[in-house]
Amino acid sequence: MNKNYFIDITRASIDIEELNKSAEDPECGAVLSFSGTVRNHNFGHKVTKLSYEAYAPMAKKEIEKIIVEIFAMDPGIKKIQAVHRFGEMPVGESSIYLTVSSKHRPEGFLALRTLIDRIKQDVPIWKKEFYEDGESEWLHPDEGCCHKHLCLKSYDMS
Amino acid sequence: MNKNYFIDITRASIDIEELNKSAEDPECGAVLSFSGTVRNHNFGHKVTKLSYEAYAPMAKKEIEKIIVEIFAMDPGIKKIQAVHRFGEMPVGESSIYLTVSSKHRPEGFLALRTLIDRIKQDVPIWKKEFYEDGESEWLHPDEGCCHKHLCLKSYDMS
Amino acid sequence: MKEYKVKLFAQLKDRAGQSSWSLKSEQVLRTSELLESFFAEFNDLEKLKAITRIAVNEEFCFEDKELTGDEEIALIPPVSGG
Amino acid sequence: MKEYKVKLFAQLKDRAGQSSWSLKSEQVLRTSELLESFFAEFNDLEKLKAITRIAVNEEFCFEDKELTGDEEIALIPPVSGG
Repeated sequence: MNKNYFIDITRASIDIEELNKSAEDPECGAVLSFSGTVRNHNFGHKVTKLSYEAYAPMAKKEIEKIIVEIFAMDPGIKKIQAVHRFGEMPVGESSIYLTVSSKHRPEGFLALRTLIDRIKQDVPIWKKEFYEDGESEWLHPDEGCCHKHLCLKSYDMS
Repeated sequence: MNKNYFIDITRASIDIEELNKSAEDPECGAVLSFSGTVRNHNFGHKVTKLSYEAYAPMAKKEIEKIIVEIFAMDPGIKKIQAVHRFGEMPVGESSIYLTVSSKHRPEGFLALRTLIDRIKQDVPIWKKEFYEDGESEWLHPDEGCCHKHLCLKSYDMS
Repeated sequence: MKEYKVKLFAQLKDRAGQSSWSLKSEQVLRTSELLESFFAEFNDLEKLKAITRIAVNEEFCFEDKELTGDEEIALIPPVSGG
Repeated sequence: MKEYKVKLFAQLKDRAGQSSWSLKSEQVLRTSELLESFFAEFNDLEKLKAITRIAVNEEFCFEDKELTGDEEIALIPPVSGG
């Protein structure tokens, strides 16, 4: 294996079986995975469909930065894979699938948690939910988004 | 779904694909999995083969107790699956596969970590490693095993 | 006269009705000025104004900086991937 | 005379050369006495003596208790599953 990580931002449905297979490593005692799927309800609305928009080249770069930082946290972390799907998809399918292969489990848990938390904070991908009543909405969490980067919050906007 | 958990202690190789499929739940935004595999090295010895012995009926009961406790921790935890393989198996195959399906990810991470930690502490299954040099050894961790149950450590053994 | 072209995504794109927005200026612009100008033009995007980030050449800015107009610039409203 | 039959696993089983061990006694035995007797007979299992648990009817004992001899009893050396 030349590279110890794999990143993909793709319109295709995620091949989870393939990712699980390539997560295996004879040096690793623990393989952890996270699958993010869109629930059928959000704030009481029934979600019928959803769509992700991605600034794909930047998303890939941001995920790469996160992964490099995670590898630096603990030498027991051996392999990381992160695939994010975008475009329209039905409720219940994986929008994101992450794997971490590590020597022991503590560093694996830490790495996987850090990976998903950081992706949700810093990777330029946006979710739009479509509801039963015909409405749709972009999700823009109000917090946790500007912790260290430039935005107008940092300035006096009066 | 009648039962929100599944436990199996089996000689067969673990059908990970099937477990991933049944871990999906339209109410759950996060599906986490843990795969434990035996590494090819332990304390400098090259491991060629391994074997797990299980006190299967008790192992199943203990895992069930752990799962019931985990469900009580957080209502966001919706489904748990735990499969432990025993008997001989080659290095690199999964000896244990766990899944947790939860509404959101924080309770999912907590549940999965608790599940594997408690299994490693309290479930009567033992690993025997076979080394390249023809030696073999039962693994009996020295600590973390008698935290609350009766053993002679609790007594004056003089 | 320089034209500063800015990529838009998600709600910003929907609101502007197109995937990019541009601002012409005689002067050198700073990233904060570009942010200000965009949200002055679309002043109903109140909720996103303070918390939208700006990316230059596919990297978030950590500090305000001068732009030449030759960069790939993008406005990044709070993300919701995962 | 009661016979207390005890299931053995892993290293305990290997050492005893069989998957169960039994102790005959005129008196009612307690779980701690059974543990003591086993490790007195196999006194080279020093490392496991203090940290082996006992299970009665497929449940760990939380406290020392009397046995009737009709239970399913097992000695549980430190586990290493996962």
